[in-house]
This record gives sequence, structure tokens and C-alpha cells, in this order.
Amino acid sequence: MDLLPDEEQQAIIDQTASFLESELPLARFHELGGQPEELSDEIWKTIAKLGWFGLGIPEAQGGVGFTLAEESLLVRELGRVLAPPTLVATLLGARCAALCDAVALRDASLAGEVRVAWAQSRDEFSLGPGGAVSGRFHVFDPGGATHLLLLDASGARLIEARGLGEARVLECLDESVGLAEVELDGASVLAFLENGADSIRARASLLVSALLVGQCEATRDDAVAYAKERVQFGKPIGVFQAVKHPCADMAVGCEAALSQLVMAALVVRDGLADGLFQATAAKLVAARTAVKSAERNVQIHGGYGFTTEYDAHLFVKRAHLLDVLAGSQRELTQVLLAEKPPH
Amino acid sequence: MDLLPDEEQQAIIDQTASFLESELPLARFHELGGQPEELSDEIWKTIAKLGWFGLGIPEAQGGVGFTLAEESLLVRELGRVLAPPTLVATLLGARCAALCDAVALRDASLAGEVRVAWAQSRDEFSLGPGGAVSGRFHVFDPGGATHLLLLDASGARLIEARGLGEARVLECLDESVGLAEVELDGASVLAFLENGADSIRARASLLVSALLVGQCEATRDDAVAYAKERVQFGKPIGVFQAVKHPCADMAVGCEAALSQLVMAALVVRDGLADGLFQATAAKLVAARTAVKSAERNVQIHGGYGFTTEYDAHLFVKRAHLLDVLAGSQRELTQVLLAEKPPH
Amino acid sequence: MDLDYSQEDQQFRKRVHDWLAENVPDEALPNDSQGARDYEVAWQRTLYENGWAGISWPTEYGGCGLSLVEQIIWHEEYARAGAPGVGCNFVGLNHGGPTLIACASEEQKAFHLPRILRGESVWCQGFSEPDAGSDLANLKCRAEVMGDHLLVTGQKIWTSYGNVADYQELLVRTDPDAAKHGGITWLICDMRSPGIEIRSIPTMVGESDFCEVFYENVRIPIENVVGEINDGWRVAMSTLGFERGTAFIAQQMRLSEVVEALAELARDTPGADGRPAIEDSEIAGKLATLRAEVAALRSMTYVSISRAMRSPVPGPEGSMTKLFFSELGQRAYQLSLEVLGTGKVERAPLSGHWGGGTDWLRGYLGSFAATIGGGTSEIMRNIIGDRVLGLPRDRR
Amino acid sequence: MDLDYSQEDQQFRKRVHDWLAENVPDEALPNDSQGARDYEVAWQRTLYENGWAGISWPTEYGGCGLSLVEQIIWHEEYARAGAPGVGCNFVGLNHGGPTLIACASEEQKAFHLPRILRGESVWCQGFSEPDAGSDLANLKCRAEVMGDHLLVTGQKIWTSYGNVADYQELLVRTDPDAAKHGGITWLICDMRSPGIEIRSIPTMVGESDFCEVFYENVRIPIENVVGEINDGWRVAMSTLGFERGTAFIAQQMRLSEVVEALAELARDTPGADGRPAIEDSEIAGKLATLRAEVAALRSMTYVSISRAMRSPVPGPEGSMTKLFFSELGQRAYQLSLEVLGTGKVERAPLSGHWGGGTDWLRGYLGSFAATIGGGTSEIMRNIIGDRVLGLPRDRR
Repeated sequence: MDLLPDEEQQAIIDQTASFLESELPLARFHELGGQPEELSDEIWKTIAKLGWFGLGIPEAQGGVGFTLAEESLLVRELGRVLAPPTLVATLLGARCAALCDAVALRDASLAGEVRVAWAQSRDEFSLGPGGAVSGRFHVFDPGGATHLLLLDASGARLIEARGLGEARVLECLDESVGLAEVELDGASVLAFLENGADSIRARASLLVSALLVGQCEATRDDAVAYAKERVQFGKPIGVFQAVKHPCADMAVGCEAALSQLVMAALVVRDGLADGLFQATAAKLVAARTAVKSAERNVQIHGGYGFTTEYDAHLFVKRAHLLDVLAGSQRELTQVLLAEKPPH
Repeated sequence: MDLLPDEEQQAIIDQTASFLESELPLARFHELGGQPEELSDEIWKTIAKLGWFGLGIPEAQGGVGFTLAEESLLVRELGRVLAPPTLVATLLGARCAALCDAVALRDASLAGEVRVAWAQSRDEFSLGPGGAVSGRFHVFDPGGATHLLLLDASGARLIEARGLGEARVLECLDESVGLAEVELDGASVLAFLENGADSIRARASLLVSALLVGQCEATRDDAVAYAKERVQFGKPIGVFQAVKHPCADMAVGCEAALSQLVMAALVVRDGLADGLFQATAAKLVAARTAVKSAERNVQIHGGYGFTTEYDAHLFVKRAHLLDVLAGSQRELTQVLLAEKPPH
Repeated sequence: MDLDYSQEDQQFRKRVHDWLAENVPDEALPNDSQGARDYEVAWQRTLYENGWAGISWPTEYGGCGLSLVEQIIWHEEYARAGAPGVGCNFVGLNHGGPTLIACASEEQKAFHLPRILRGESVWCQGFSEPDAGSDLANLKCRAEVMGDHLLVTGQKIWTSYGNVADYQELLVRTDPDAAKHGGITWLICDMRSPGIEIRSIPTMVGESDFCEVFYENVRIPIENVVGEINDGWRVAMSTLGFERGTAFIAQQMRLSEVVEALAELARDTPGADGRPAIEDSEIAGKLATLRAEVAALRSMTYVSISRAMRSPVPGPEGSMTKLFFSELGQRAYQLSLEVLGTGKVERAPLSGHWGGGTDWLRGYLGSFAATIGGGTSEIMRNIIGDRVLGLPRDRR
Repeated sequence: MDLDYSQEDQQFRKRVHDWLAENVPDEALPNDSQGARDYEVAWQRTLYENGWAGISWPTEYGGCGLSLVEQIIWHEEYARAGAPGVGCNFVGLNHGGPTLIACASEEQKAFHLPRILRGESVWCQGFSEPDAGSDLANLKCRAEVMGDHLLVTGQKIWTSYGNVADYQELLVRTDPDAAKHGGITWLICDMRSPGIEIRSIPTMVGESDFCEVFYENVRIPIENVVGEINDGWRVAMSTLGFERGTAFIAQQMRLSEVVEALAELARDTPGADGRPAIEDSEIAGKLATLRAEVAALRSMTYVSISRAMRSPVPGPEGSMTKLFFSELGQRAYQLSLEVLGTGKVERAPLSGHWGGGTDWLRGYLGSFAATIGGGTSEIMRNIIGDRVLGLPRDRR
């Protein structure tokens, strides 16, 4: 029983963090100027070479052979720098392809030739003959996407992203993430990973939680750094309980969300009975903490928090975006009440 | 347009406050020792002589001839000292009797020979032939009660309190208020004031709000007094924002609840169309503020707040009790969404 | 206690109602700053020409000199008529002008007040600085008195409409050795003076009405000092609480409209189970609470005005209304995201300046300003604790 | 990172499970203080006789010397078996005893430790005073050293089980001139010493296990000083964080049971529209959140223990678990009142000592203690801000 990273895991964390610090630092948002971020092919290929997309896929299936635990730690680092959600969709997509024996798609994914975008059903989608999908979807990060990832209680589906050219481009709450509305009319499914032994649903929840946890930590750190540096009434504002105590609450939220993330990652990885419960709990706790912390961080930053010159606004917008991926709060409620908690 | 008390109204407030300070001070709870409070016949008669029960009843019907505005101010003072809720039930009962031309009952009420207890239906009650009532009720302040007051959306009913001897005595969340469970089986109604022009339903909500507002103010004052006097770390704890800011929130809550109480009292008194909406809003705001303030006041008092040696616990218990009288929060929600707010 | 209006007041209400019904423009507010300015000053001109400029200003300075009750009526009818927001005329009409009335010389008044009323000059505020936000008295923008003029060097921030303003009420430090609240001077600054540079600060909502203003050796004539040199703190405080007066009614009525629009949204948006979101008990409960709280907010304002009718000096109670209003607005917009559910990620297409309408996402993002601008909620709670409740202050 | 238990650990779990299954008493805890004491010390005696006393204590002092993982297993199985709460043995086993182990002389250990393990002596705590609550170091209870004894005069408060205890860990001020944290001494006080008066403080729940203790010229032999005279602050701090160790697991598992019972209550209680309360989306949402948070709480504890396995010095992170746990418990009981609706006014008939079960009203009232006792939530937030986040401290 040990919930802290071991040496190998810590190395993954450190390497990821140092790569992100140089390639995807938070500061990059100042250059985006409120436009959706699209990763260059170069960086995408580099990431593929680093093995992110196959990190948790067994070696026999072309992956790196680590587990969901290591994936969660990696994705948490992505969350800290608000990396594009498409990276996680692609990671899940690669798994889908690998476990469905869609070997070509898998290999292309691992080689960095595939970009998978999250597709969020606007209402219940319908399945036609051969499992073809029809319905209206919000697609996130559509720029450069080759495939769409559709998640529901039954499992995960990969669909080719043709026709995306005709998508209606929308403005996303989070300007740094692209958004389009796509109408699918009998789109055929390239891979369908049923939500069974592999529990793709729990994995998806979990990895979005990992993004959220990283973001919660970044938000806390942003608030704390500002509270130490900003002086008012002759003192750093962090001495005032009206600032210190919200920071403390953020710290508690991070501790709870991170602990639950790690626990859930291990339970799902080990295939224990309460995997879906634990992953759903992780998502709920992380999403609530992320939104609340982000809102408080704006308030702590005062007027500056309201501008785009500081990072505070980014966390607010991204928190709401991640909140809707892989299970909205209301869907999570249903799962949490239906599943039996561990005793 | 003036929402502050005029001289005559201020005199009512002052006289009531000074009477309560000598006859029903908060300090009396230390002598009750956790037992339900029953007012003596002597004090009840004195109160009747002061004209409380007939304060808002027209002179032509034996009352004092003031209005709901003055009643609200009086009852707010009662709320400050956590006076037994039966006083307000009796005030409403007297109005019921007066407006239903139940002259004997009215005169007995005004003379202090009647004590009306709140009866809260445990589930929907049923009406038999002649309007006789059957059902299971929580009765508050059953000690010495001669009548029961039943409120629902249709209006207010007065029922004789015979058979109360066979009531099942229960322990109330608020030990200082008696509680019994009563099973009515075709009890006949002495007076039924339909919820029409007189809007007895709004009046009842409003007077319970007045109790709650008084209590909110007493809670705020209790917290502020303690925050000024209690020293920790070499300072009165009121200098710490962790204490000062909750006190400020209590003050805001009081300001909102009191303002809404006064507005609603005038709107109901003047028979304007939004009377029920305003009175319901008053109850909701006051009840939420009362519970939240009472809970925070315990926390501000620290360990002492958890004992019965300070008053903090009294406010918590009474706030929950008043919360259920004349419309629970869920019933209020329905009214607030059904009624049109003013524009 | 009463809700009555005199016969004269009722007639006044009718007159206001009728005039507004005929004169409120149909055109929407343009989306760009200059266009919005043109629109707003044209409307101010119309008000002026019809005798409705400066409704709370004394008649001797060209205002309407309305009683408090008449002001309530004006603002109620104004909001009901959907008349244009005060926009870039806010500072001139509700802060700069009133300060001049209270503290300026007759020459200063004679020059500036009519221009404000006629919509000829737009004012902005130059109080906050990067290091003087909540701690306003910590301001450092320096002005040296050089005979017939002052030389100003420094920076101001959060200057709304700085990009379209003609004049600025500017607080500068004229004596760096004086105690914190001493050594400050209140100046009228011509925004076209050489040495002024204005930079828009983009907000999280995507607007750019907030500006930073940089001053480098800006010459301001000594006649532009209002009150005395080094007495600017008193001048600035002379209108404290002014913003919280009757003008607040319009904002509240707008919030009330927002909550009603939110109820509409909840009726029109399907919830998780396909039924309208308003049938979800959690959303219903929160909506009902918001409705009740908006009613209470309005009642609080009427109580404030009732107080003001008895005592002309505004007390600290205004801080309670400000705090309640701003947090209530945030809760309303937070609930709108809950109602939208997964749909909350999609922004409505941009249309016109954001006015707190039904563009929920911009409304939500914009609502963060409410608990920060005009004194943060934390500062409001300090003021309420110290000045309303008399709690002991920390030694600072 | 792993959730694995070694084969030995799994065998240990089976042994614990089997023993508890056979030995946990059927009888309920008596309702009166003395009866409860008798019950609890008898159970402690049973534990002792079967080798289960002092599970975290080193074997050299008669404890079980369990590893952290074994302790987790013990507490998990203990909670699942519904074994009796530690009750009046808490201070002896979890605070006084460990302090003696860390700081006492061999004579002191030899006398007291076995008595604690055998359930022969019940300990209580004498730290807080009327004016030294959150500000513990402000304590004033005075002890003068008079050759072979100390003479104690003063008062202590919040002494749980003071009315049934044999010994007390007592902090006194032996040097009034020393700085705040200096001049304090840690004493073993025999609760039967002449000059001690004990008064129960009734709580809002209606219990009376909290006591005030008054000391008037109480003689305490000099041999009862633990550590050195004037070195008591260090002694007291030696077990700081001890309470937040594995023993916490039992409390959490009880909270988890409370939440499950609450779900049951919501299934059984009709809501406003007659359907079960759990079908109300607001209640469902809150219940789901509680379930998720209880899971997170448990995970937090496992993370804490994982940290403890690497570093024996407990960090300030325990304050986060304490804060989260106590506020979570309050939210659970607040929700129970919402579920009960208008039924919340009726107390369940009194049955046995309150143990956090399904007596919702007592649970609600009792939950106020959680955010006050053992350091208020405000103090926890200060500690987290200062020690976890490194925020600057106010000069006090």
C-alpha cells in the first residue's frame, strides 16, 4: 500500500514537467491572443516520440507498457500547463485502437499521425445499421483533427473526421480551445471499445480528472505566488485571512482531488470492482475544486484577475470546459448514486 | 415612500423591547434547564392587556386598530428574545376568529383566555363533512394550548385542543419549545379564514419572518459582542478577518431580511397584487439567514458556542424550528416560482 | 412606514413614463468604443434638451434637482423603459460632476458642469494605481507644483472609458513626505494633454474599456486643482457613497431582469432527463432563492433611500447593498451555467456591447468585476465590520 | 504506487477479522458516564488480554508495535466489525501514553504505561483554559515549585471524561516571566488529589462529558513532571500530529457509514412531492457529492500514511485532512436535516451514548464540535496557509 510515486514514476513526472516548461509553458497563452491553440506537427511528433500516446498500452500492442497510474501522473502535468485536451483524447483513442486490434490506426496514433478530438453529444445520439452514428456534437480542438472520440456509458467510439470541413465553427467559452458543431449522419465507427473489462469510461473520467487536478494545483500555486508578492496596506496580501484562508481551502481541495485521483487510478488499473465509482468520484471532486479554486483565484488577483494579462482567467474558462468532458456533474451524480461505494 | 418606522411605530418597538427585557430576557433560558417554556397565566394576561393579540385587528372588531406593519415590528422584538412561537399563533388565531365573526373566541383570545398552538401537518390532511379535519400533526407549544392553528394554501383553521391530553409527547429539536404528535380524526373547525382578500397565508409567513428577523439580529449582536470581548493572541478576535467577515455577512443578511420584511408587510397590508410573493420572499431570506448566522455564531464562540452556557445554541435550534412553520423552504420555492415577481 | 406616492409624484411618474416611451432610441448600442461614445453622448444631449440631465444635481447647476422620491421614480421608469445605460457619462454625471459641485471653485463649475450635462465632455477616473488598489491612499502618481502648473508623472489603472474621455478626475501625490492620506491633490486633467499615453487592458470578457494611463511630465494648470493642494483626499471622499444612491436602482432592476431571463432559460433548456431544467428541484430552488434575494435587494435600496431622506450624510450601510448586489449577480450567472449544462461551453455570437442581458457566458465572466471593482468584497466586509458593526480594527 | 498488501499482511487481516468477529461485545454502550467508563475499560482489558492493546505502541512498552500497514488493517477491520469506540481511553492510548513514551522517565513509563494498556487508568487532558483556547500557549494555570512538589492553582476547560478520569496530562505555567511558549511544564496529575473540583459543562447536544477542572493549591509530587520544568511546550508538541495518524481511519469509516445511512434515509423519507427524497435532484446531487468526498477523504488518509511510511516526522498536511473531515461531517448532517424536511424538528428517543449513528438531530448538533475541537477550522486554515503554503504570517 503506497500512494506516492516511486522513483520511476517520479522520473516520468520530472521529464514531462521539464519538457512542458520549455515547449508548452503557461506563458504561451499571451501569444495566442485569444485564438484556439493548435499544436504544430513538429511538437506533436516529438510528443509521440516521447511515448505519451502509448504510455499505458501494453508493449505487446506496441505501447510503452506502463499503466494508468503513470498515465495519470503524466496527464496531471499536462493539466498544470492547460495543455490542449486533444492530447488526452488522442491518448484514449490510441488505446481504443490498440485494444480493438485496429492495428493501422493504433500505429498511426503512436507515430503522431493521428489527432483525436473530443466529441460531446448535444443530445442522445442514435446508432444505425452496423453501429453507424448519427447526431449533433460539439467537437473540441477540431483544428487538424483526424478523428473524433465519442464516449458514452456503452464505451468509446472512434470516427473519422471527414466532413469536419463543413462543421459550424463556434466560439468556445475557453477561447484557447477550438469548438465546432458537427452533424453526423450515419458515420461509420472505426473502432468501438466496449465499456467492459477495460473500463474505458472510468479511464476517460480519470484522465480528465488528472487534467483537472493539475489545473487545481496550478491555480493554487498561482494564487499563493500572487498572495506572497502583492503588497497592500504595507503587507503581502497573503497575511490577511481573507486571502490566506481561501488559499488554504484551495490547498485542501488539491490534496483531496489528487489523493482521490491516485487511489482511483490504482483501483481502475487493478480492475477492482469499485473502479467506476472511484474514477467518477475523482472527476466530481476535481471538477468542483477546479471551478471553485479558479473563481477564487480571480478574486484574489483583484482587478488583475479580471484581465487577460494574468493567467487567472485561463483557469476559470478551462475548468468549465473540462467539467463537461467525460461526464458532466449531473451524469456523475447518477453514477455515484448507482454504484456501490467501497466499504 | 418610507420604510423606516415613524414615531408611533418606534414607540411600539421601544415599549415592547423594554417589556421583554424585564419579563422575557434571553437569560431566562438558563433557568429553563432544557425544558419547554410555558408562559404563566399572569404574564399571558399582561400580554393580552398590552394589546398584542389584537394589535392589527380593526377597532370595530375589538382590536387595537394598527396594521400588519406594527405587528411585524412587535413580532420582530419577540424574535430577538426567542419568545414562544405560540404567541404568534395566538395573534393569528385572534385575527382568524375576528374576521370569521367568531366573536366569543375572538374576545376570549384578546382577553388572554386562549392559547393557540401551531399545528404542522405531517402529511396532507383530509377534510371530511362540514370541513372536519383528519390527519397527523406536530403541535408546538402544546402546554396549556386551548386551540390549534392549521395553515395551508387554502387558509387558516382554528380547532379546539381537546384530546391533546392523549397526544404523544415528543422531544423537540429546540428543547425550549414543547412538541407533541396529535392525531385528529374529524375534528371540527371553529373558524376557517379562507386565504382570500385577507391573505392569512401571507400574514402567517410574514410574522414568522418577523420572528426570524429578530432572531437574526440577536444572533448578529451576540456574535459581534463576543468578537469584541473575547481576546486571543493578544487581540479581540473581532480584528481577525476569519471572525470579522462572517460577522459582516450576518449584518448583510440582517439588512436584507429586515428590509424585505418591512417591504412585504406594507405590500400585504396595502393589499397589493404581489403580497404573497413578497411575504414568501421575506420568509425564505429570513430563514436562510437565520440558520446560517446561527451556525456561524456557534463557530465564532468556539468551544463555548457548543455549550448551553452561552446563547449560541439556542439560535441554531430555534432557527430550524421557525424554518418549518408557515411554509418550509421547499413549499416557499413553489410559491416563489408560481407567483409573478413585481417589476 | 408606507409605500405611498403623493399625487404630484404620481403625475411625475406619468410624465417620465410618457416622455421615455416616446424618446428611448430603438437603435442598439454600437459595438466599438467610439461608436458607443457617440451613441451615449447623443442620448445625453437628448436628455439635456428635454430637461432630464443631471436628475440628482441641484437646479442652480443646471440639474433637475429631483427629490429622492422623484429620483426613485425616474430610475424605475428609466429601467422599465429599457433606456440606454449611462455608459461613458457615468463618471461625469455620478462622480466627477458631484465632486465639482461639492468642492470646486465657481469658475471650475461654470466651465465643466454644463459640458457634462450637455454630453459635451466625457469624464473618466484616475484614482487606482498598480500598487494602490484596495489600498487607494497608497497612490504614488507624482505631481510637482511649478508655479502656475503641476507636472505629473506616474501611472493610473482601471480607468474605464479612458480611451474616449475628455477629462479625468485625477488624484496625485503632491507631498511625498506627508502621512498616507495627506499630500494628495485632486486635479482636473485634460486627457489630450501632451505626455499622456493610454493603453487598453483586455479583460477576460473580451472587452477593452479598461485603460491604463501613463503620464510623463504632463503639464496641468494650477487652476485645475480642485480644493486645496494636499487636500485631495477630503475632496475625493466628499462623494463617497454617492455611487450607492438612487442611481443604483437601475442596476438592480437590470439584475431583476437577468433573473427573470434566467427563469425563461430554465424553462426553455432541457435538463439532464429531457424535461425542462426548471423542473429540476435544485435549479428550481436556486431560482426561487434568487428571486427572493432580488426582491430583498430592492427592499434594501428603498430602506437606504428612506435613511437618506432623514439624514443627508450617507452611512456605511451602502457597503452592505454593494456586497449583497455583487455576490447575488455572480450567483445568478453561475446558475445560468448550471442551467446550460454541457451547453455552457458555447458562446453566443457577439452582438453589441455587453449589457448584462442573456449572453450568459459573457455575463458570467463579466460578473467577476462586480466583487472587485468599486471596492472588493473583502474591503466591503472590512468596512461593514469596522464601521457598521464597530468591530475593533487591526493596527495597520 | 500500489494498493497491494503482502501475504503476511493479508494473513494479519484475517486474524484481526476473526478475532473481532468473535469478541466484539453485543451489549450497547450504557447511557451514563460511569457505566460507559466501566464498559470501555472492560473492553480495553479484553483487548489487552488478547494482545491487542496499544496497537501503535512499541512492543518494549507492552504495545503491539504494528507497522503502519498493519495499523491500517486493524482500524479498517475494527470499524467494519462495529467494535466499540475508544471513548474514555482515547487520551491515555492516543495522546498521554505516547507522550510518556516520547518524553517520560523510565519510572514514569513503568508505572503508567501498563495501567493504560490494561484499562486500569483512564486519562484526560488538561491543556485548554478559558482564555487559552485557540491561543493555547497563553495558558495561565499556575504551578509553584515548592521543593519536592508543585502547588497548582488555576482552571482548565474542555476536559473530556474529566469526570471519570484517574490521571490528567496537565500543562501549567511554572515561570510567568518567561516568553509565551517558555515557562510551561507538563505534569501527571492524579485526578483524586485534594483541591481539585470537577464540573460538567452541558453541551448543546445534551451530553456532559466535557468538564471544567478547578485547582486550588493542588499538591503534585515533583516526580510527576515529565521532561524538565519549563520544557512542557516541547513535551506537549512531541505528539502533535499523533492524533491524525492511522487512528483517524476509524472515524472516517464511521463517517462513510453515516453517509450511507443518509442515503438510506433519503430512500425511506418522502420528499415534498411524496416521492422518496433521494429522487429530488438537489438531494441526489448533494448525496453523490458526499459519497465522492468521503472516498476522497479516505484517499487523503492513505496518502498521509504513505507519507508517514517515508518520513516519521508528521508534516502539517494532517491539518488538511482534519479540516476536510470536519466540514464534510457537518455537511452530511446538514443534509440529513434537509432530507427530514419538516420532520427535522422531532428528536429520536434517546438511546445510548451518541456515536454518530442515525440519530440525525444529535448528529447535527454534535457536528459543531468537529470544526472547533482539536483546533478550530480557522486555526487549521492559518496552519495550512503558513506551514503548507508558506504564506507570510501576520506579526502577532
